[in-house]
Amino acid sequence: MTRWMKTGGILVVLAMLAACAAPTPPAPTATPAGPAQPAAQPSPTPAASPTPAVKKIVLGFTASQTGKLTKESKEQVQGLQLWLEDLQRAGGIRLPDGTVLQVELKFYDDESTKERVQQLYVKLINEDKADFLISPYSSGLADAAAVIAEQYGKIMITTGAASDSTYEKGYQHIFQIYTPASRYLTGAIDFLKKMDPNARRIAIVYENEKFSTDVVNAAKPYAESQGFEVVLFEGYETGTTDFGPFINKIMAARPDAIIGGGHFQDGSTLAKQLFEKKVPVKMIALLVAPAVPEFAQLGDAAVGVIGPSQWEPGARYSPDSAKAAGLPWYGPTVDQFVSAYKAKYGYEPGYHAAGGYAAGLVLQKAIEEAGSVETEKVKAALEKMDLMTFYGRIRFDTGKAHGKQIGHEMVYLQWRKDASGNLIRPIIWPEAAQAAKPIYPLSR
Amino acid sequence: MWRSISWWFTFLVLLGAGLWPIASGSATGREDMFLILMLVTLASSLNILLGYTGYVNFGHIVFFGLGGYVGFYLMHRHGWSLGPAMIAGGLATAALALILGTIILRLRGAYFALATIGIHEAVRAFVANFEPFGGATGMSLNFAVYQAYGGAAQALWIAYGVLLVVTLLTVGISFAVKHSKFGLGLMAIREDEDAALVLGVRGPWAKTMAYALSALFPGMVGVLFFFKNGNIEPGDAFRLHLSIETLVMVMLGGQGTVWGPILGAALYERLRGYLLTSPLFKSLHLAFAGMLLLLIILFVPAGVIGWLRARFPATRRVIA
Amino acid sequence: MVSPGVWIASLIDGLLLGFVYGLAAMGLTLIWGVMRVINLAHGPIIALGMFGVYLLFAHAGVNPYLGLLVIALMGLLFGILVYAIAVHRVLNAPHLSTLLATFSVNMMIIGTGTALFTTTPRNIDISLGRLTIGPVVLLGTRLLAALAAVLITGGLYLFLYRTTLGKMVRAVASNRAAAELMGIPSTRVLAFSFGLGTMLAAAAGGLIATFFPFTILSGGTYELKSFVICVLGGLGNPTGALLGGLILGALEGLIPIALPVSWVPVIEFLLFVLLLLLRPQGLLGER
Amino acid sequence: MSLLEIQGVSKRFGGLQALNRVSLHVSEGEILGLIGPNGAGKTTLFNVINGVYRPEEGRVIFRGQEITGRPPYEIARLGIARAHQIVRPLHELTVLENVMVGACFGRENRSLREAREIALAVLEQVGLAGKRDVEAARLNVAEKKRLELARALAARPYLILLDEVLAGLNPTEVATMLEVIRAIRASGITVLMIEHLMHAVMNISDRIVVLDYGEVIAEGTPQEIAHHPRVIEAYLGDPRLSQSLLEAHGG
Repeated sequence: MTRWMKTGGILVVLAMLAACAAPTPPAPTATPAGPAQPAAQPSPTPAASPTPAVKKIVLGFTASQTGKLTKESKEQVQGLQLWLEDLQRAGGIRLPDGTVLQVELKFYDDESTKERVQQLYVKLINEDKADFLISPYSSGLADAAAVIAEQYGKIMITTGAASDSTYEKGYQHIFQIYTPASRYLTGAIDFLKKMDPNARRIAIVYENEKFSTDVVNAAKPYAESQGFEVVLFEGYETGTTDFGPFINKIMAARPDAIIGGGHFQDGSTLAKQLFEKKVPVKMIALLVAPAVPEFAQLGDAAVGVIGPSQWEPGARYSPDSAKAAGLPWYGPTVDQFVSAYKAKYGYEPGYHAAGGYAAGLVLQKAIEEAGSVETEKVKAALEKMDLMTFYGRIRFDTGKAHGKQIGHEMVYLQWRKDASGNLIRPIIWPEAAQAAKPIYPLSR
Repeated sequence: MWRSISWWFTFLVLLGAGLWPIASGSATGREDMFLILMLVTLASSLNILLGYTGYVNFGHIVFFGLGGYVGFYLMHRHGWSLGPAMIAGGLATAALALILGTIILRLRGAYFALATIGIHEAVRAFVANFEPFGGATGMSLNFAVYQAYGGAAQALWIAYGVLLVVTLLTVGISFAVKHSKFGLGLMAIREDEDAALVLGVRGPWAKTMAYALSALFPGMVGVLFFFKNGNIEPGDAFRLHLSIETLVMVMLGGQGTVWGPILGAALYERLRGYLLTSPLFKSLHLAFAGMLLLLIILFVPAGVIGWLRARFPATRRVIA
Repeated sequence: MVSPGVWIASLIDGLLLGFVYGLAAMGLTLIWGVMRVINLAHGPIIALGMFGVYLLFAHAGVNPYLGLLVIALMGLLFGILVYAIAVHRVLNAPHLSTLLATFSVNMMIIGTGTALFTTTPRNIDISLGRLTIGPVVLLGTRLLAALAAVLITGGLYLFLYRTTLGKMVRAVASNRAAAELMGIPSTRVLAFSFGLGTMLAAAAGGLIATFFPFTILSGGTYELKSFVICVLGGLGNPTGALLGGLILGALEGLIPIALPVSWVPVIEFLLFVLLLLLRPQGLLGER
Repeated sequence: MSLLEIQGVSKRFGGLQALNRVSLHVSEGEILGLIGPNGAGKTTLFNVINGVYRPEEGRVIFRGQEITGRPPYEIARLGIARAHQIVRPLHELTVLENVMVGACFGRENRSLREAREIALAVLEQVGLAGKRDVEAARLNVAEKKRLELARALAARPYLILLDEVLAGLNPTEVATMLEVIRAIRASGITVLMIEHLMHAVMNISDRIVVLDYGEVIAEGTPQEIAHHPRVIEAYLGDPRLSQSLLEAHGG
């Protein structure tokens, strides 16, 4: 009995071995987005006028199709695919010399890990001959990809990655779409100052990991420069579920406002437990969690909680606001983007999707401006860029923090109940984009 | 060792595989091999404690992470170059293991295994709070650092070349230990520690040395990996899951053999890649990997190499 | 300075949670006590308990506390299944085999669970009000969970000391060979004991789900806590597990007052290693 | 001259006094038999001698050097080897490797290559040469006993502690083993052996020490011991032993 079982086991292992030994290049996971791909070869259609030269360019990136970042990454890729579809409908990128560029997306699954990201970006550059790169989702993965892109001198547009530190390493080819972490919570501090001149005491509590620490390390001096007293500044362990003792400590510090948080799970847990314990503060602003639709599951505990967001469907960027600011407008309007996304995927886009679309859009504009696909020319165009899109203003730092986003602003939303008792999250800051009167102070 | 067929076989196979990307100049090949060589080193070094000495270590990756941190710190804050930083990283983790070993190797069996989990978690949480290492934010290398190595692209090739040397060294040491008096003592401890002591094996010393030796190489590889990576954070440096995956590689190939960890690491890496890209297994890859692991433990506990050696004794001459 | 009210409030918060931690750890310690196996699928089984209660609540409207009974039974059956498939064959093999066998079960549960449930956090949205006494705010769900943990522990003791089957479990735990000679069907008792351990884990998971959000990966945290607790109370000692849970809960409540919260795990795990070295038999055990 | 001196050694386990001020000496070149009923403390005494247990009081002196409380591996290197009552082969190592462990780490602390030579010779001596490449786990009980002995011998000790090496052997095997033990002594190794098989121990020992309830109750030549009233009394509690004592007496 043992003997045949053993042999059976061996057979399974050997079968696996055989399966692996067979050359299995990590199969490119679905590439040409969009229904038709007319571009690759010059069309044989007889035409009277000389056919414009058609060139194919490859845009490479990795997506987290497995692992912990699956959901956010998927939305980002969907945004990018929508951009490509719009581009194809418009017939590709037209250069001044008449060349038409057809873009092909090439991407692999990075399993949400850095090892894979680096391995695959090297492959994208060397084997798939990617002309330009888009970052994976999340600061950590984008950072890992940035090293490779820079090492090979390829332009990479980062999206879904807010970390400041990537741009403080001397990179010359990495350009950021997201507002960096250092400005995630400064708006909430402005909001508090505007709403309540008497508020003085702020507690900053945050997840003890890279992104959140970057955010609060910038928020703390900003709050102090605005005349606030930071009465508690403390990180908690990633994966914390019980904030009981921590909340007792927060209460003992008697803050007027609590800002901080980390990611969805800990942020929503903190919000829930702050509500359960009836912590008497006037404002709560948390990272990430309030911008996620599932935050509504908290019910009453969500009401009044403020969160920063890169973009919201209710954003009020328009050709008019661009004109008012003296900036050129480029790309679809907010409404066009939202309805196209809804039509294609069946639900409203969030900021991950908007960031994906914007990344493609920015690259497209830079290539048009450069009139070329040469890296140095496109890089120069990106450095010069200052414009307004459905996603907001885009402008890159060209100094010490080369490539960091300095044009784009966060919006702040606040959860509340509408007339029928459903939870909604209108924009409440900046004032220019306000869609509802803010709830202040919290009634608890 | 220098006259052993199986050593030269092992050496040449590894060298050939390692030189292939260099010879063909394929950067993609280099990235694939970097990962495999790194895993081979981690698995082979773990095998010294796990396979030869019989102590189950769930915290092997602590040395990878901590070594990476020490080396990175020296490069980042004190401008050391890669070579010295790598050696310092390795020596630091070996020294830590020497100290730690004298304390925790008193524990046996499951108690030791549990202690290694505890140490892993304690070190991870400590580094996340340790400001000189950048706390939760970690540290990043400035891109200009790579200029010293003839540019970034060159730096990657150098890191790879060094890794290849470290891998050959690890496997060489693993082979030498297995065929030495020291190794015989370790294996005696593995089979019956009390009996080994009565036979004169200096148990505490031998175990501690095995622990330190198995900690040396992951420390060095950690420096190389994070140098290539450009930054280091607690979450990436201390992944308990990677420790366990390394255990699985050693089991898959066959613990206590020289070839087991090599084959296990390569096989595991390919297998994961296959499961992940196969449309059939994709969403369930972890579950399938688990099932495969269970099948091996239940039916082929000696691993692929152990099974081969037992089934075809003739292979023993070449496969150590 | 920190007022005494904060100390008291934090201590009580910690202790209430400690009962539930203790219950989770009891499952781990029981399995170790009976068959010297460290069940590395402990965490995912806790997570399955969470999902079980959640699914019954969210899709069938079953009250979570009622759902707990169903989950306990399913936990028992699931454990017996795991024992039969993964553990029995390697029970007498070296430690690594049982560790990896149970870890492979861990991988299978996490893999399947991720595919089925994704890793979006779930919440069981119930509130049983709160009780405010001076600085202390007690949440209904946590009070009830602590009470349930105590009741289950009591039930376990009645079972182990008052029933024939329970006595068989204890006999097999203290000397398997002797128990077999006395005609106790040791394989069946071992399978049942493993089921009992997973039942406790699943029940603890169900209770935790009533007040904390969770994903299929959440069990890992409680698995690590369970290790610490088992060592505090002595591996293999169920009473010790409850005591260990309370101590860990109290530590988690009190340490943050004196130190930044992010130091809690550092202290916890250092304590864990020190205890393993100095008192591997646990705080209650005899030398 | 005394090779081993045990002076007033006591060892306690919880409430049980396993050894109570035991004193005895082993002279160089002799075979000393250690007998006593079950639970008398014989194996405990061995464990104290080779460092597995540390006694609460008393001293162990080996070749003029105090070794009390030293770890077993140091004592092994000083030249005390031991064959266990319950055999402890290193299962997954071959027979040859098992014996090499003894030679490598024993008194002479040999290199791997020398150890191999010694091990081959010892295997020849105990009659296991044909099994040298077999995994130790696959040997039968009698072979495992011989392996246990071979491992101890390969260490080239001054003193060898034999713990019931005859138990479980058939009469022919016992006779062979007794020859082996005599040969060991002839090669210059002093033997301290625990044995239940009374006729064998009476036959082979130069002197015998009797332990009961952790105390030495008698010491002398086999003749003296066989007639010692306290020994007979002590053995009445153990029918198997009293039977064998009587048989030895009669024979």
